[in-house]
Amino acid sequence: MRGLIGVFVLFLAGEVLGRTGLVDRSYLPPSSVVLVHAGRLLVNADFLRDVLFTLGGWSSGLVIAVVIAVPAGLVIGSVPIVNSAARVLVEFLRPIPAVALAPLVVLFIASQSEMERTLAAYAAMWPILMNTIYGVGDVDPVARDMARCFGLRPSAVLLRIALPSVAPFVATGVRLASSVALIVTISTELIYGSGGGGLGQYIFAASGDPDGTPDVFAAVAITGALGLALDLLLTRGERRAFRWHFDRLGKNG
Amino acid sequence: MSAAATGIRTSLPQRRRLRKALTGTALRWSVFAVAVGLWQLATRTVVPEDYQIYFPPPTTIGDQLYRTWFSGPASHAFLTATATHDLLPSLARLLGAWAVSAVVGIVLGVSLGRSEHAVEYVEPLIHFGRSIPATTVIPVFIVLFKFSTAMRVSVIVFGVIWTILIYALEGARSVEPLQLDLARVFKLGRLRRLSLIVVPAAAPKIFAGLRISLSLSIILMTTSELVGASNGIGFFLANAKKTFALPEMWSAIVLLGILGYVLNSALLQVERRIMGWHRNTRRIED
Amino acid sequence: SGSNAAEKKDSGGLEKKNIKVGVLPTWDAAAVYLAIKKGYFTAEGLNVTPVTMANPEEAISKNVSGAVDFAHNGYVSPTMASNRGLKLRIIIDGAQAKSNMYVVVTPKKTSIHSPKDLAGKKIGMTTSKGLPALLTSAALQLAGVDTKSVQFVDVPYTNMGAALQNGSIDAAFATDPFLTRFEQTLGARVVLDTINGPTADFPIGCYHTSERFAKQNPKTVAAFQRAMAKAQTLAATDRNEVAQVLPTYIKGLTPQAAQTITIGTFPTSLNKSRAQRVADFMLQQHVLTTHFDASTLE
Amino acid sequence: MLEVKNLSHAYAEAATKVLENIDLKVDSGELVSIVGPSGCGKSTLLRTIAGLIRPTSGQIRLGGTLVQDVPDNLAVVFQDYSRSLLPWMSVRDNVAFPLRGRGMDRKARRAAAEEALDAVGLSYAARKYPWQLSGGMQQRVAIARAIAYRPALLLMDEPFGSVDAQTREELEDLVLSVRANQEMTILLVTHDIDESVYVGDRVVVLGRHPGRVIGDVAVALPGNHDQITTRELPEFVHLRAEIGRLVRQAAEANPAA
Amino acid sequence: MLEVKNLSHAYAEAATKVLENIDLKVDSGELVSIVGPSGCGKSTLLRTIAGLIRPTSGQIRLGGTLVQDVPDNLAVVFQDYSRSLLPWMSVRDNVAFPLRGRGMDRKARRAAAEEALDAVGLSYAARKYPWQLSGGMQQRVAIARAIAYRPALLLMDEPFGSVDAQTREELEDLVLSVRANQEMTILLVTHDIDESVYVGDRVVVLGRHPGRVIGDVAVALPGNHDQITTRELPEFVHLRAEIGRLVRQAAEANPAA
Ligand SMILES: Nc1ncnc2c1ncn2[C@@H]1O[C@H](COP(=O)(O)OP(=O)(O)OP(=O)(O)O)[C@@H](O)[C@H]1O
Ligand SMILES: Nc1ncnc2c1ncn2[C@@H]1O[C@H](COP(=O)(O)OP(=O)(O)OP(=O)(O)O)[C@@H](O)[C@H]1O
Ligand SMILES: [Mg+2]
Ligand SMILES: [Mg+2]
Repeated sequence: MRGLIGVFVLFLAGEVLGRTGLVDRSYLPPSSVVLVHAGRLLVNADFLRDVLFTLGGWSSGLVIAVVIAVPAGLVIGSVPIVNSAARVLVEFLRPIPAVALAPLVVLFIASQSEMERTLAAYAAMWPILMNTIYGVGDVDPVARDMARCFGLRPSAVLLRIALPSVAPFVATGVRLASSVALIVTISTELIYGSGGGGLGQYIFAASGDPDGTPDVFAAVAITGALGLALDLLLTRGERRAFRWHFDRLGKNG
Repeated sequence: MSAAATGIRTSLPQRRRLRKALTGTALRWSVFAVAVGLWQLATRTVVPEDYQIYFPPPTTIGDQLYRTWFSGPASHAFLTATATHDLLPSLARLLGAWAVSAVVGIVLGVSLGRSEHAVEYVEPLIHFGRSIPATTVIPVFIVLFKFSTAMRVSVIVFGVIWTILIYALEGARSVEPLQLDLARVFKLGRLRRLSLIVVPAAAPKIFAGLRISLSLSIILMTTSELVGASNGIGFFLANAKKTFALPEMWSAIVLLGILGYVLNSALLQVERRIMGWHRNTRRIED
Repeated sequence: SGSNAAEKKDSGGLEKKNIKVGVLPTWDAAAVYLAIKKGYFTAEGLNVTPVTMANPEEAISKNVSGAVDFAHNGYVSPTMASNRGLKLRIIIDGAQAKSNMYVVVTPKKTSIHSPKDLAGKKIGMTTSKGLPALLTSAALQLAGVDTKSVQFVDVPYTNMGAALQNGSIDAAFATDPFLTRFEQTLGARVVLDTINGPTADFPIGCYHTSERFAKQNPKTVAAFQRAMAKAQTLAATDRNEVAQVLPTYIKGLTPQAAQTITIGTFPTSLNKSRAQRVADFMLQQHVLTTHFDASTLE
Repeated sequence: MLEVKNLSHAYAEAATKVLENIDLKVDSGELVSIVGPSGCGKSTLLRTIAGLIRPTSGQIRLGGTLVQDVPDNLAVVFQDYSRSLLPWMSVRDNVAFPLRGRGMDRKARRAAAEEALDAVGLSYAARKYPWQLSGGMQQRVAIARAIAYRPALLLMDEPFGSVDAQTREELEDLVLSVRANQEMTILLVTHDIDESVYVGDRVVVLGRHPGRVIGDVAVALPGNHDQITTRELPEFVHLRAEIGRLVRQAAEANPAA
Repeated sequence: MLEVKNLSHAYAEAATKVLENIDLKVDSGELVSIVGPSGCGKSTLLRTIAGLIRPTSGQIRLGGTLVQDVPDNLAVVFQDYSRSLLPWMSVRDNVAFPLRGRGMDRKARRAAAEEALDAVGLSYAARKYPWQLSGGMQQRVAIARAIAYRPALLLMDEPFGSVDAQTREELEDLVLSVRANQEMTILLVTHDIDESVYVGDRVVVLGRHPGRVIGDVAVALPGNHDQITTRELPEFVHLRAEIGRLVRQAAEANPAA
């Protein structure tokens, strides 16, 4: 409920900005116009197909990122040698924009959806990896010592002690990575789409259309809403999976 | 050896620790060297001949990196004209924007994190905002700030502030309940509770957010320079790409990597200094 | 291999029958769509699928990697790419410019009334390293303006209108359909026609393939050329046919607008000197630093 | 001073009650020991009195006013002392930081912290961090923090559980002297029945399943408290036997599932 | 079984030594109590024996082989028991999970966990989570976990500090019976001198600044152990007085800064 009030305030701000006449309305449409266009888009089958396409790139990219980054983060975070070895590479690669690599990746990957998946996974990997590494550092040493005393192998310590206690931390990483993946998927479609479809392609096409500005804003707003919806979904999953965490912090009523 | 494998170490004497640090550094860079070596090999074997022009060997890139950016006179700290023209303005915008995001993000995140009501108003906005590609809001910033530094800075801020905000928020939310009870019992005022308990307790997550956002700001700095720019690494990168100046393009990519590494190491030093207690309570070693 | 041989047999000697063509969504790609529509490709035994490319670099990369077999492109990017050592072959001359097609416009409220007033100003264009910059500087030189004083900034069309209106840029390089749009919404006025004198009939569109593909598939290339030649001729002579296909691949272009937008000329033969003209022009405008022998592109 | 009326508490809607109909009156300056079997609700009771959890029903009044939130002028030594120390502060700062609210300047805070640390025998560890201390030392830091704060009401949850017998006796005497000098009201939860009799003016015994007051024994020992002579008094021996019996009974009550 | 030779430990290069020249021999099946003033290094000693920290100098041998890493077949009840319980597991799972390494199937693990929980009087809380338990209950979970594991060597660091007197006695007897039935070797750190004598075959007294063995007293009490009669034996009374004196001496040693 309160969230709606927040959204409403943003809406008003957009409306005011759009109506001040600072710039022609066709270049910065007020919120109400955007809303109307968004409404129209949401019943447009072609547009919905684009949304689904983007969601495909997003989800597969995110899944790949999780599958790679969580185990890698656990190992890097807990094995000092690997940590030393990986650090330079990780820190070196992290700031390189996925989109800067696109012209090179495009040589190897022809299919647009595969390209999206690859770049989204690349970009989404880092927040998850970093969070996992940080999370491993945050494991209570008493719990770790306990596990070692009970003869758990290092791998079991990772799996049974480190993983569950980093899980809430990782979940934060996944939620962040989720929006990163969405952004990169759309940006890839925007910059390197090859007619495959997707929200980014829609925005690209609409921005090529002289009358398309409100549609661009509408699509952007829908992107944001999509991100919000995905986050709600992930949060719900997180609360369910890590009940103990939230109960302990007194956050579940 | 399994002590090493689980990362649990306790109190090694100083000398052993120094030796370890040295071997750590040696290891780190030798892995890096091996990686570069493999890359050099790959550019001539794995990469098909037709594309080799797209993948110049690291030696060529290194040479280009030196010539384009770092072969200047000693009086200019060896920076070339290109570097002063493109690297320095980028760096200034990047650091400025990151600092703004950090201050605003942390203040907002921590205060929201400890106030269940306020957060309910804003949380949807945060998740809405952070899902929007910064590139798509560039027109709004152009309208507001023209092609000024402010416009570029706001693109970076828009792109990274969410990350910092969310980490600060999560950090503030997951403070040990007993420590909050402590603050209540001793009647700490809002400000003291934040500064003495919530911020330090959230600090590990805040730093995680800062580190992630730092490299993200480099990415957004690059992005912000694609529109209406007359200088910057992103501008240089885009031009190199358009003119098929591939070694130059690679030199800019590598430069971004170096920038990220250097800034991250600096931040890590700060973190280590401030968060000594955390490393010790968690027995983290390098 | 066996399957290749099988394919050759039932496709009348063509090395490759299923062809992907990368196209930039500009008016001159109409020829590809006409050729499909009129069955010119099918008549040659080719099955052609157009694939939209986002920019000239992508078209070249994807052509080199084989993701597309042929690519529609401008002349500037392939020339620069070849100059850097990429092995491309221009196989069809696609389009040339016409006057009043590429212009520089100013917003309604402006102090710029003649080309000379552009001195010391900021001009927005989609790429400051490509054709717009080349044409603009040539036109400015012709008008006696010191091009060093003029700043070209990269602004995608998405942001151009807003940038022009709030004064982020003083003028903008524009072509249709944006030109019409700027005139209508901003009251934009043309201050400089860049197709003039040395740039008259300037070559602006071609089709290329990779050297490897050209060597391995000479018959396919020839078949493609034949079909496209027919399409170019049709496009050059029948504006109405062109107008009909434009809205099918340029998003947001209405059929009415398609009838009225300014488009250039479709040349009907591959004139080998045209690539060299572009290369020489680029050298003259200092986009290339050394002489480039465009015959390597043939 | 403190009046608990008909207090009941259950941790969650459906759960069985942890505390049921607790009535308790504590006078100003009194030191009341609370004993009872493990899990009977002693900590829960202290937490409701501290205003940290709101009881399901019943009232708590402090100096006549209803406790709705954490009252002023209160200090708590938590049972989980190690978590209640802030790892980012030195031992001294851990003791000194609550004094900020007391309007004391830096120097005064430090002096007070050092005095309190000295009282618990830890002045030598003032500059260390909590994780560099043994369990018993950490517990004493928590005690020092509470004492330095000079609260009107002090709640202590098994404050001496991790220290050796000798130190424990010293700390018991410390609490008695602090109480005498500063007009403090103290509630002290303990498992040591001797201790409850030695330090308490009264011993309240809680039963289990649910937690109820099953005994409230006034302690009236003649003479000054002294670790050796007091414990040898026949009154002392009698009282500890009586209370021991009560706790024993309570502990044998069958736990509800 | 266990042999500690000339062991010294300092937590950091420059710091004063916490343990100095500790020599200790424990036979198989023996139960050795360790007492000493707060902060003298008892926990540190247990942690070195458990292989969790590497001593600065000296050797530890277990069954003849040098302890370099955490030895097999070991269980520890940590002093900071609340942090050693995993908050994401129910009480039962907390007890059962170390048994995975024992090659027991799910059912057998559960049964063993429930049996151990029953032994510490917590079977009714098996489905709760650690943070839903009182301090004393958490401590008993940690004990149940160690017992269910049936280690060859059991290290307990003040394992009964947070439970009431009655429960404490029951747990002491539980440890004694477990030791008797399972041929376990046990080291038990305690602050309760009576307890050290009651459960120990020997009581080792550590001094402070630095931690050194200042007494090693064999306990030979006639007859079966019984909470009431044993504690009344004159040998018992004599021993506790002797050990009490040693600890008192040690506690009064001046702490180095
Ligand atoms: N956060 C909680 N959620 C649910 N139940 C709880 C919670 N805290 C305590 N309990 C339950 O309340 C009961 C009383 O707990 P409490 O901590 O008050 O006992 P206690 O008397 O302090 O015991 P101890 O002497 O062992 O510390 C126990 O049965 C415990 O399981
Ligand atoms: N991680 C650490 N870093 C530095 N010093 C430490 C650390 N842990 C313990 N010490 C110091 O070592 C000494 C012994 O600590 P230890 O925990 O072994 O004492 P203990 O005998 O178990 O005391 P207690 O009975 O209070 O638990 C103490 O002076 C303590 O300050
Ligand atoms: Mg309790
Ligand atoms: Mg200890």
